[in-house]
Amino acid sequence: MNLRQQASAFAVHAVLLAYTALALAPIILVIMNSFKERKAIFGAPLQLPSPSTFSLIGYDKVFGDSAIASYYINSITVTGGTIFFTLLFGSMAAWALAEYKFRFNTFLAIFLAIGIMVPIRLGSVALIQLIAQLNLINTLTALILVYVAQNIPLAVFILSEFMGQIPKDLREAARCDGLSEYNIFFHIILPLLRPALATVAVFTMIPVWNDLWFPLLLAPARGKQTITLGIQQFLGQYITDWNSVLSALATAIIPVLILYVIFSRQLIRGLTSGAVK
Amino acid sequence: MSEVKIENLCKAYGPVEVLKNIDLTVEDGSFVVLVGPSGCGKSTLLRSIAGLEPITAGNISIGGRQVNDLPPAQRQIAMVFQSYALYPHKNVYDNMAFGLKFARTPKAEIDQRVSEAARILQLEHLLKRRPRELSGGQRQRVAIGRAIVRKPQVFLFDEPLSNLDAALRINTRVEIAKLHKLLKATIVYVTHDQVEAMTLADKIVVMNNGRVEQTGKPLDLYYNPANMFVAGFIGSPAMNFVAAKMTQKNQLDCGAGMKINLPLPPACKVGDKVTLGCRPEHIQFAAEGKIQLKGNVDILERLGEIGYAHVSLPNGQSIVAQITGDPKVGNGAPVSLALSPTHIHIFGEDGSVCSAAAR
Amino acid sequence: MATGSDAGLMGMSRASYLRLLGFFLAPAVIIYSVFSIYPLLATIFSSLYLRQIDGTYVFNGLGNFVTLLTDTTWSVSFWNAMKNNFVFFLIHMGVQNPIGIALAALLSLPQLKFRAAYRTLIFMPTMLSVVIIGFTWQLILSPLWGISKMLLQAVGMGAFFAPLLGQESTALITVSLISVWQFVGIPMILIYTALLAIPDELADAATVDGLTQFQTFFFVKLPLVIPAIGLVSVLTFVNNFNAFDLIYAMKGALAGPNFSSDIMGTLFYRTFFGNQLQLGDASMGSTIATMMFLIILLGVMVYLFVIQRRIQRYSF
Amino acid sequence: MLKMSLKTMLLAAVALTVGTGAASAGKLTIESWRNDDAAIWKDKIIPAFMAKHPGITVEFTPTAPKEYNAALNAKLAGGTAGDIITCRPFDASLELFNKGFLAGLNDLGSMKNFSDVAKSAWTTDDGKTTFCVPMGSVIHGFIYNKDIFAELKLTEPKTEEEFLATLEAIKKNGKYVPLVLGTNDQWEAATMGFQNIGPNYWKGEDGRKALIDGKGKLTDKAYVDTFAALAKWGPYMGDGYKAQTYPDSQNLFGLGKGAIYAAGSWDISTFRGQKVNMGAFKAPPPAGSKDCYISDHTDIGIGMNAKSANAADAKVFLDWIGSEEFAGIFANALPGFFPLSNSKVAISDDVAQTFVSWRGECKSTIRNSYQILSRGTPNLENEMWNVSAQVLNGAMKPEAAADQLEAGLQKWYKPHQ
Repeated sequence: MNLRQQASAFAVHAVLLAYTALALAPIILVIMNSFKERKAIFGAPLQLPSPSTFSLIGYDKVFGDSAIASYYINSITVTGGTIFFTLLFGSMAAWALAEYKFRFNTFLAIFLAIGIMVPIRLGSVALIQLIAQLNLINTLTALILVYVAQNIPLAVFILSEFMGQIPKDLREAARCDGLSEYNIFFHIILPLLRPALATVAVFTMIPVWNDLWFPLLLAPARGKQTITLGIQQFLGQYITDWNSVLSALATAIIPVLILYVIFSRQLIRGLTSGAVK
Repeated sequence: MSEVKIENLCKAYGPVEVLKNIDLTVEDGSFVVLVGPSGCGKSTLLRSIAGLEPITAGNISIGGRQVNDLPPAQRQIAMVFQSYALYPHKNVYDNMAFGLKFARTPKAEIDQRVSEAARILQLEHLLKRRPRELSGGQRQRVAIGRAIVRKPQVFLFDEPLSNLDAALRINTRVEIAKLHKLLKATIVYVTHDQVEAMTLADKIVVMNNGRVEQTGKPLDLYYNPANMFVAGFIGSPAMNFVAAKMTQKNQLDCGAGMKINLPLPPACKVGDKVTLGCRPEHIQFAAEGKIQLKGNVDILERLGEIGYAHVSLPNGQSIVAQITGDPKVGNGAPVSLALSPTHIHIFGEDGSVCSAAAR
Repeated sequence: MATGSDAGLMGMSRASYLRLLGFFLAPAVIIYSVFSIYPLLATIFSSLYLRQIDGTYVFNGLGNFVTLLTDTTWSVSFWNAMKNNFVFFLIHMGVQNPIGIALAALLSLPQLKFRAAYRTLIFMPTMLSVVIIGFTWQLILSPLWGISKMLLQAVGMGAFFAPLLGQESTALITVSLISVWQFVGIPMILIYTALLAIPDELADAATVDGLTQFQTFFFVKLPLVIPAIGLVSVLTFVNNFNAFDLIYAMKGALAGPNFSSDIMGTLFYRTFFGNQLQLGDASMGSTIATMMFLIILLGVMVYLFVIQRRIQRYSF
Repeated sequence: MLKMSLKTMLLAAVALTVGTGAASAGKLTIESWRNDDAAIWKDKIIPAFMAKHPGITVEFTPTAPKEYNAALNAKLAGGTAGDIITCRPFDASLELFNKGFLAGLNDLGSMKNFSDVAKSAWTTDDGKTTFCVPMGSVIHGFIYNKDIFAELKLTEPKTEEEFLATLEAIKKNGKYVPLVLGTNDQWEAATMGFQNIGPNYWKGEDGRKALIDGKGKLTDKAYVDTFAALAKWGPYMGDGYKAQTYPDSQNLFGLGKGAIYAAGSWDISTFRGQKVNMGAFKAPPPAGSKDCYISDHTDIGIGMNAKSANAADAKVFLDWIGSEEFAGIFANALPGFFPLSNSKVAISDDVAQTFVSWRGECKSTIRNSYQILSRGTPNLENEMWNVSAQVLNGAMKPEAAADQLEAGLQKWYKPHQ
């Protein structure tokens, strides 16, 4: 490597590092200060917690709110349920649209695509009435149903693209092998879709985990609140208590970041798999 | 009995006819190769036999049973795909056993059949590997193994060698030929490569534009092509064609003063426009001989013991002659060509053969 | 057997073919129709009704749309929100997407070390809830905590400190840039993917032709990822005209000061659900929601039928 | 294999449905925007009620103030709202009653404990039906940090002139923010600013009623003067006040960094929690005023969801809310919310005591935008938030602010057309 190349490599890293710092600084700032005592938060916000300024008082309050465990369980149930049914129903529909010829094929594909463009939030009031009629208010089922409906269009869209990449020969080999259409889907296609399913799972997970709106409207009861709603209400309650505010924010951020770091490889692979030659 | 009989088969996609009135019989235990340029309908025909494509009209029966409306699995066929179509998430053993499991074959029998196939194909040490850990040739053998374990009445091969490199292709070709002998299987094999067709087939079916152009034993097609298409398709390098006109009895005028005297079949009449065909291997550099053409060498391709000379004729056409050894002629040098009179084919204006000259 | 009809599969009766289609399609189509399409249609339907001052509703045809677009009581807010939304969109197009492209270009450089780490970390803010991001940035920009002031002072620009979120001239830009900060990962990843799909031989050929890395990117790679940039643009458009959470979290439903950060989403929310003493107006709210739907639809159509058709696509 | 995955799906669906929280008898849920007070409800008010009525369980489930109206309306429309609804004053709640979401409460025994004035915020226009039990009012004024005033040797200002002089003195000293008030969230500008000092200009109820019957206009001198007074505050409001949120303001004063806080009485409990040594003074009247006026606003009531599954229990609870016992607990647990019932309640908090003492010195009025005038579009209250914030920001002239308000009202309100 000659001097010029070294210099340009250095410049590239400098730019990327600077942007990475910009991306992370606010998050780090919140997490860092959540471990400090009140005076230090205001006095020296840019310093790391030191033994003299370290404090967990905010977390005491956050976790003293006994419901925090149930917030997490609810969020995990809702997100998990949504991902499961979105992937199952979405891939089934994508398979039918990609593989079978029938009269309304194109119509259905366009019909499903509308949902990618329009947020269900615009239909909130009708949705609440519907959920109430179904007697599903304050159930996690209601949230899962709405989220599945919200995520199916994108899931079908992405999965159809991937479905096209599975060689036709493979499905025909399976037909020659005597598999029923159902078994071809569940035993050949579904396992092969795994990277795409991972992508869809991440795309589904982020907005569902982070959503405030539908938990607020459809399942606001105590014991049914998700972590985002719980934290939001907690913030409202302790808004002037920055120890609690920062700890609550950190509590909401950290699990998402951990999950993200674990799954980022799969996510990026899923996102970029179109480019794998 | 595992004869495949196809009668009057037609297939159309909307107004586009891709198979037109196909009649074909694949005798029990025979190796039939469907050959033709891409888009000729050979793969569609194969897939129709497999049941992967619905047909528009006609009949397909396998082993005396009409299968027109049966799904692939019930036709007692096995197919080997060009891309091998191995299930990437299953190991070699499971790839071969997969169909049997769904047919609820007893475990012991699955084991027995798979190990038998693995033994024949020398795959025993690879059974636990995933397809992506195998070489192209090994994948090919697994795909064949998957077909064998099903004990089908008919094996269908869809261009199985086209994804292999040249050396491996020749090896595998020989393997398939041996396998055919060993299993005494009925095989329908699709390829666009006439060499594969010639070397493997008991019977070749040459297809073009959704029609069967000619059916016959390999050498029959080589020596007695029914039309210019078959004549040009079978044999490598391809047959030379020279446009000519019959000016008087037993004489052809190729233009630019080139006149050839030879006995012509009675079907040809004075004044007919015809095409004269002769394979490169039947043309030599020689000043004597009954049928002579003169021209200038454009280029010599030397392959070793033999080679090919591209020669332009005075009428502007170019023909290829096979040479042996090193004839020591430079580019542009004038040469005399001798055509073997027994290997000349005369085609009428519609492209069909007037008659092969008597051998 | 014409294509497009219920052709069926070899050896399968029509009934069992329909059962097969039903099995695969019904769950998705039913859940989607009931919980997504029906509520949206109900919204569009109620945009045809007018709320009376006594709280009842009467049928009004397209009258609500006329009111929204022409009556100054509504049209001033509507066009203001529309204008702001375009500014919001243009800032994303002008800042987010170029930064995304630049980052993608750097990340796709051959032999870059720590590629995965950069990619993962820069994408991170995209993962977090908008509510949490809004709150966090509000803390950072808060004059009380004074982080932004401290940082400016540290580089000797303390005098430039301004309440960015509180001034009419800067509020919208500030909120837009925070949104850019959060979502820059999306164009980055999409363009990065497209760049990876370009065969290395092409870059090698350009190098052989004597182009610098920079020139190679600009004159060889960039033209080839224009379809991806088109996709990113239409996604940005759809997301921007659906945006709501961030502005609501940082500036409230009135999107101040003086509605300078009001966009379609906040206008819809305020109208539909009301505010302090403002009562929710389902019909005008639905009218705005329907307009949002139409704008998004129009944008997508323009993309599909005008832009996408003109984009030259290359296959490798 | 396939059958198994179907079965698993069904099981999963059933398992999720089983978690349904069916309303059990004897359990009441309260909807409220007072999330600041959650702890007090849980620890003091509800236990006191349950001690009297052991068969009834009560749960307090607040929503953040800015989402409360939207979320409550949606929940009521969808039938998911709690049994007990905390009522905003005037039209917001009247609309809920008209739509049949709130039950009429005329037959409630404890309703007799309230004067008509107290009930006016939750009574139909014809005066026949009351649908919420009045719970508390809030009084505007200014809270100051006694320690800072002592340090800078300042005294409580009595007039507007003195008020500005005091601010100037604090500003000169430079250590503290003179006036703690932010305009980011806008509502404080209108509520803590305009409605706080305004009644002295427009003569309280006289001016408010004149606006309603059309005799007074918002372009009258009183309103322009109010805005003009607000416009003078800008230089004294901390660095970056334009981006200062309400919690920022609370923290600024709570941390002892600010000297004077434009207040609502409900802030007292927040600052008690932060241990501020504080006092209070009422809005200083402009030069030449004879009488003083305070904003004593009926702010919070409590009613019953008409579709409550536990109507009987809910009425028991509401009846208790109207009782003297509740008034006592409420007033002392939440200093700054002043009970509206006729019963005499001793208030122990000295700052709250100061606030309530103004009722004796000055004439009370409620916020002028709340009754009737915010029924149409554009919404007067929203407009007031907007223009007040702009006046404080220096982005709008007082006259222009008054013009915009009046123009908005003229668009839909007959008496002003």
